[in-house]
Amino acid sequence: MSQVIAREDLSRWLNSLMEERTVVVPVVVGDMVFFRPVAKAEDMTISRGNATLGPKGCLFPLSHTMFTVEQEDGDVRVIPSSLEREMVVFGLRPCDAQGLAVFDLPMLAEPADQYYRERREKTALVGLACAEACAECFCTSTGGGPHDARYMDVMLSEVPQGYLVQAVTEKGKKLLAKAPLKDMAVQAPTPPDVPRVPTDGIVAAMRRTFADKYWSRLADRCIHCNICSYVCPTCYCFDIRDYQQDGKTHRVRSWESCQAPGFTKIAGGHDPRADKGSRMRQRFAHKLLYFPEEFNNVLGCTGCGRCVRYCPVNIDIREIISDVQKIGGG
Amino acid sequence: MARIGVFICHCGSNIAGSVDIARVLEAARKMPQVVYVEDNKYTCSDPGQASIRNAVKAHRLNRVVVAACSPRMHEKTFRKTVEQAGLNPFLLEIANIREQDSWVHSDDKERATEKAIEIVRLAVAKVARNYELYARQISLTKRALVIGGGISGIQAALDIANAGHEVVLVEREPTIGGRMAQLDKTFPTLDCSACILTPKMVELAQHNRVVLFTYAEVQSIKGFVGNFEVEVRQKARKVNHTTCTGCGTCWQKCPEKVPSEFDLGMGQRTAIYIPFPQAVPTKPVIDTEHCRYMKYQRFVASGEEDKKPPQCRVCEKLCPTGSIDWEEQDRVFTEKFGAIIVATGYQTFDASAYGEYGAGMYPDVISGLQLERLMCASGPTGGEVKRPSDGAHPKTVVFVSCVGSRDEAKCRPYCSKVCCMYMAKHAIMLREHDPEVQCYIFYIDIRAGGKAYEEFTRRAQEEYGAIYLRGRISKIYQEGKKLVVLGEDSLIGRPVELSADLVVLATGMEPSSGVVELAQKLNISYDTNQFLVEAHPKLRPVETQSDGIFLAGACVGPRDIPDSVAQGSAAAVKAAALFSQDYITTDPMTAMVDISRCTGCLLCTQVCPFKAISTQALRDGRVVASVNEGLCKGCGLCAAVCRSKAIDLRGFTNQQLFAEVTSLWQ
Amino acid sequence: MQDKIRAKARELLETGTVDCVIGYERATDGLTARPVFIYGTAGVDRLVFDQTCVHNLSKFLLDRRDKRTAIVAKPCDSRAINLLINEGQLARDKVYIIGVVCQGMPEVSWNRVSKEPQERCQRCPQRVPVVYDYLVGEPVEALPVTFSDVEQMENAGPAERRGFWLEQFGRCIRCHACRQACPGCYCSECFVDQLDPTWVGIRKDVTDNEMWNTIRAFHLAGRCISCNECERVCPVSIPLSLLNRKLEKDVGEFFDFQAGIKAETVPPFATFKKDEHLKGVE
Amino acid sequence: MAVGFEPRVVGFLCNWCSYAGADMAGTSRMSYPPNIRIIRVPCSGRVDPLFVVKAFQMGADGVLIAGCHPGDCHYTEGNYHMRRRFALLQPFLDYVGIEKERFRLEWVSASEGKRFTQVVTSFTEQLRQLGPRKDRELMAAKGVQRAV
Amino acid sequence: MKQAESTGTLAGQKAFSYFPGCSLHSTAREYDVSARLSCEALGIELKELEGWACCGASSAHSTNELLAVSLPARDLKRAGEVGLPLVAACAMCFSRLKIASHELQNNDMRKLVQTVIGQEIQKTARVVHLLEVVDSRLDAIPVKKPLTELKVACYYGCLLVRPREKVAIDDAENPQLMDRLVRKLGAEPVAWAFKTECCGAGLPLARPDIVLKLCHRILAQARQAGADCIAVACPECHSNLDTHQEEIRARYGDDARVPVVYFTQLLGLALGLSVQQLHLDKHLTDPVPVLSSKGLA
Repeated sequence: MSQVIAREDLSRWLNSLMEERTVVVPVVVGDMVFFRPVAKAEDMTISRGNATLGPKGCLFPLSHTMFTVEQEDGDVRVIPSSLEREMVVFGLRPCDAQGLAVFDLPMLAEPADQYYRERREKTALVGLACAEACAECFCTSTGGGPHDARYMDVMLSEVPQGYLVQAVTEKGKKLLAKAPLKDMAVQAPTPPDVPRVPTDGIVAAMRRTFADKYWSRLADRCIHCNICSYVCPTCYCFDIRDYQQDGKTHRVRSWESCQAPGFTKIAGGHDPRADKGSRMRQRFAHKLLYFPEEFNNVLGCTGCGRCVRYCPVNIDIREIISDVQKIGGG
Repeated sequence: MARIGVFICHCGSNIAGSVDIARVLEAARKMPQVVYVEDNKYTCSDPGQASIRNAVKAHRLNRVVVAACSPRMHEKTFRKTVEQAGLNPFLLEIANIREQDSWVHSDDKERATEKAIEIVRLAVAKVARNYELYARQISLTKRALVIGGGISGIQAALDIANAGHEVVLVEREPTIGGRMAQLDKTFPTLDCSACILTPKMVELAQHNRVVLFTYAEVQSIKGFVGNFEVEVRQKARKVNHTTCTGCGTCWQKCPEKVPSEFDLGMGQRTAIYIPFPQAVPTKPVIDTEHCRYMKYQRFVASGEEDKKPPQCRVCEKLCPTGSIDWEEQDRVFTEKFGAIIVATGYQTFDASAYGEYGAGMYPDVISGLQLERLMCASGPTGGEVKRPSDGAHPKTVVFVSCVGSRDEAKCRPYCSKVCCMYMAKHAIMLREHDPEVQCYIFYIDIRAGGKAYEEFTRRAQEEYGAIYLRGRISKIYQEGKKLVVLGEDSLIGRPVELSADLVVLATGMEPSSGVVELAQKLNISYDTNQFLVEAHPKLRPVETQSDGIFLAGACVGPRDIPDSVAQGSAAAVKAAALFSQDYITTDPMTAMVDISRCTGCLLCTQVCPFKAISTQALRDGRVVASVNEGLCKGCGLCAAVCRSKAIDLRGFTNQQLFAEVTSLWQ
Repeated sequence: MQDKIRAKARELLETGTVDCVIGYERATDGLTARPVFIYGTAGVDRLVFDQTCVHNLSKFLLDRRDKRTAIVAKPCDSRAINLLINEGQLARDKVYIIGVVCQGMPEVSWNRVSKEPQERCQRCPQRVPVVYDYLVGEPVEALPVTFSDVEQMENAGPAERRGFWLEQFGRCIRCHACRQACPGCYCSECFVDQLDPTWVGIRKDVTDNEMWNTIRAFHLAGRCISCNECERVCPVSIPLSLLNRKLEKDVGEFFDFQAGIKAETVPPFATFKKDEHLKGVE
Repeated sequence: MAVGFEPRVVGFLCNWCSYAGADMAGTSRMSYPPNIRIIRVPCSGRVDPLFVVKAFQMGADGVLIAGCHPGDCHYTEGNYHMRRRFALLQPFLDYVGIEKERFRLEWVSASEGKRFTQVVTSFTEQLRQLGPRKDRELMAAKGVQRAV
Repeated sequence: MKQAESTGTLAGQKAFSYFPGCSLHSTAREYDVSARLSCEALGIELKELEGWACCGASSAHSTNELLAVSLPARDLKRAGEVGLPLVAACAMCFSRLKIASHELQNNDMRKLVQTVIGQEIQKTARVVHLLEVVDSRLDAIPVKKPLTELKVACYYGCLLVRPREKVAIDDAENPQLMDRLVRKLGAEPVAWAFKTECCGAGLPLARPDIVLKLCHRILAQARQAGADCIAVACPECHSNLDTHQEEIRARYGDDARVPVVYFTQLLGLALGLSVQQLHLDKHLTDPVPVLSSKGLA
């Protein structure tokens, strides 16, 4: 016996969650899919494949005010921003959930990033298992899988009768408390085949190719447009700046990209990664070398394939992985 | 960190009357980086200024905002004040809360006060981003170039020289003297033109501070006020003027005769010639186009041996000092100047544009200037007025006014100013030459504004019997020996028909040929009639938009002799005043380039009205913009069009203006 | 076409006319194309050319200003080259242009190629490169330029327009990919990256995004050569061509000017006419 | 028209003509609505579209640029360049929904105090009629999320 | 409002709409005939404008401005629809049409006219005079019989050159179009001052004295300049100059006789057409003797 929620009941459940929580769901805009808070579950769309931008923005916003400083004759008050309502992110895919797990490693390691921690704690993840794999997916090669429920609070997988419901965490159980679930015997769907990329020994291979001119040749066609970092579920580079308006000062944090020229520019104008090649290598080394070395062999990539899909000049991480294996293979 | 002091002026009740000063003070105190505020009854008064100076010292202020009247009123005053307080004068901003607030919103104290606060806010935001500016001092060459050797050029040159400065005068003709030298007598006094002009010409030629380049032209001009570099082309005279004594043998003996430009075709000159007897220098040039030996050599060069004329070389044989130099070529040399005076004068309108008058078709239809030559004692006819066709003495002479003046159709909408006067002069002179002459003058209006001018034209009518007919001429045609003149007397509204022996067209003035090219070399502007444009038609009549370049005489517009002379002197004074300083102080509010940002698209060089931006090549090979602060006038066009914000304007920087805009919402 | 390009590329590299040929090769989806730099004859056979070669390669020339480079250029790309020469960014004699005649390209994204040609191609007047050293393909009939899309937007009500654009700008994630792809955006430090003054800054509020998108479009007024790379690369599909084409339209109407058609030309903002009568200015 | 709505106007005035014209209005004690905040620039040609767009971003209801009449520019050409810039910028901003009525270019000479008051009065009135900018409402309607 | 082919070279233009006007269908047949024949010989196709009507010459514009524009406006509209440039030989028609098309550029005037003729005018034809057309292909004229030794006084009259800003096909005081043509045909254009003097226009009935005076002066000047004949481009000029020569002799004594022909007739002659074809034998002051004396007839 396993628990199932019927299609028509799904929105009822989500709507009930909205009473005390913000519910974020996939919403279709033109030919794109974004995770956005909605007023009623009917506004959501469960589409095949991955959203244009993952839910990372819900926990690590594109741009948000960390705190506000007010000056009232002489004395200064600092008002930190905070998330009033709890949040439910619905319909995210395993690779994106894994991305958040990757986020957690640096962000929650002490000293933790308080803004991220607050949002992470107040957010529950209700995932959707992938019924099919896109051409650019390769999650199974990066330690995940289309039905990988490990990083969810609740996992749904599509079955003829509706959705097979699996409460993964305590948080998940709480969410499901009021959910209209039916008990029935259903066969758990089999995960789709996902194209594989040979990632074994990639860390060592990356080390060995570090000095190879491969990177600068590869960078020839890169226009350092930053898209890869912005769509990536595991990229967490940011920049901070103060803004004055209406007599207050707002300290704002926004996404940044290591591919942007001048990202590493330091006082005096020196830029240790001034050329495209070293920036490009930095990006892939971060995912496939530094991160695993730092956090016991966890790859900094979850195989969601977005960078492959959106790169205007087809710089394809899968190709790079196999090239690196060739060049730096033991 | 800026420490800003704000000083708010009551201006008696002018401001305090409609602005709540106390509230403005309160608000100003809260503004970012403001560390001191105070108000005064009259900030511009001595005690007011004193208290600024004291406050600067007492509170270690490094920026000052004065909220008072318009900066156009007292900016200079307060710049001095802060300078006396030991600050750079440019660390000051004025908040205009009088002209642009209290005086215009006296009916609404509440909102006038709000506005005053924000005006102060703007000034505070801006001044926080002011930084020290220093006027640059540029050395200058105390040497003037005068272009054009007419009467106003001569006058200008003499005055500058007598003021103690070196002058170089460049004249493209073989002699100085210009149009005035071609005149017989001058109105309204009727004194002989040569008698009053030639002494000046000689004085100039002999002046120890004047260098004269005749038969020479300005080829190119670089640089800016105080530091012009000018290339002058000395055309080949084929005569060595250092050895030539001007004895005159050559031009008396030269066999080749051609129509004389100076006499406007009324007479002839030789191929080696001086334009007129009193020419300065009184040394000849060879007209290489007509000189027989030159022709001969051209034939040899072209290989048409058979057609070749005799070799001639008479001048060479007869010259006692052997000064003929067939090999001489054009020479180009560069001179440095601190100021340039343009006095290129005018030429007369070519009347053949009026088909109906038959100028150029009928020999006895001549221009006013041609008549001058016919009347001139040293002219081709020795002052005897003979008409060109048959040398007969004309008895009936018809004058047509406004030929090439006041005529839209001929693109000459302006009045040439002198024609009415010289027609009257001619009428008088002709009668004096021959009492039987009857002059008819067709006029549109009689323009005789000027000292003793109106009286003069009256004399022409009353004492010398000139008959003035108001109306235009429609047609002139030859009938036998006579010229039939068809016109209209618009006062009686009847067509009139006259049969004349001689018709004189009062041709108007137009700028000398080549003035546009010169203006472009100088980067000064000219109007639709190609007259040069003064910096301000009333208040800066002899200056141009380019510092150090001045205008004199008829190149600016129709002028008569007294005006041209006056302007020559005026321009001279401007130059002399410039030379009275030891260096030129430039306004520090000029553009500056951040070469690390400049992409070298050079849009700025294209928009700069003063050609003040040139390029420089950097060591890494990049070519970037570079500002010549001597030329920059601080308009900021470059800063506005620069996409990468690499070029900016001191005093109105992007930081300052941006801060002002955003401050309104902070 | 492809063979001709390969042959020419081989010749240029063999004779040492250039050290590098910038062209297209097959992408990893096995369907579309991607830019490629060929440094030796060995690589020449990687070169391909077909309906999926949408990228404007001319911007890559700025990475090789002082090196002799051959480049495959479609009509719009060739206009970009003229623009860069006109603005002193490129020396004509350093570039060998292999011009390709263009029938209009389809919408191309990874693993996807549309049947219909792109909208902008349907309106494109250039079918043959405006400048080239060697031309591949048979010239085809040019189409009349139309601005129906822009006019449609112009005719919408102000509130409708405002709503539309706020929504678009609200979606912008300010990755600045539009700038990176644009051949006209070559500033060493873009105004958006500047700190003092912080014209826009890193904040990605809709108002900041509007400032960014409008000013960038305006910086391209009279310069945009409508290759549409900005719109192609935009990961959140903001219709940037609607902005650029509005300005292209007005620049054409007011100043009778089209960017990149000639290398020697005076751009509209570099000059003026004293007596010109311009809409909205009395 | 919003009741009691007072538009905020930013005015860029060229130092030689229009700023002096504004002073002239003062010296001759004319009166106009106090809604305008004047920023002095050397020449209308100095005004970079960045400042205009920034003003609108900050929340200005209207922007005025005033310079010398064509032909009178102290720097001979500045206003001609501004004229071209404006001719493109105004319809462009209108295109993105900042109504063209909110952005004006006017020629005001140093002697035209009267004209300056007329310009400011009519502009302010026009903006009152137009009412406040609707951006906030429209964003809400379109579900646009703000970073602040 | 658009003006069809308002630019573009005449030289390249093969076909034209042709506006003969009333005179060329009556008193000035010889002008019409010689124009058509010469154009044919030059490979210029003249298509007479379908349903052309009065150009409004002489009476209309002196009485009612609106009428003076409305009449030709109708013709201009028709021609505009045909799409070819509209060529007139008669100077009066040319002047009216040209001025009208000029006036119609003014929107208010156009609206007004549209209400009068009750039709909307999208575009009008470009108006040209036959002289311009011929001049545009001057070098291509295949001269068969050069008019050697023939001295011609080219007389343009006023309508081709005034008012300058609206019609002027050439300089108002000393035009050269016809002189160029005559020179090309092998004849010698004499230099004289009366090319555009008034011939008296429509006054022969009202004020014959004026017409006689003016014509006398023109003829006398032409003769003094040594002209064998006067070439004209206007039916009115022609009739004034040609038909009054007897009276002039009676009044002024001197023998004022100078043949007056249309430039198209000289053109035709040089193109090898016969005196009879060109109606050169139909003038009151017979040009044939002069022509035969030069071996041209």
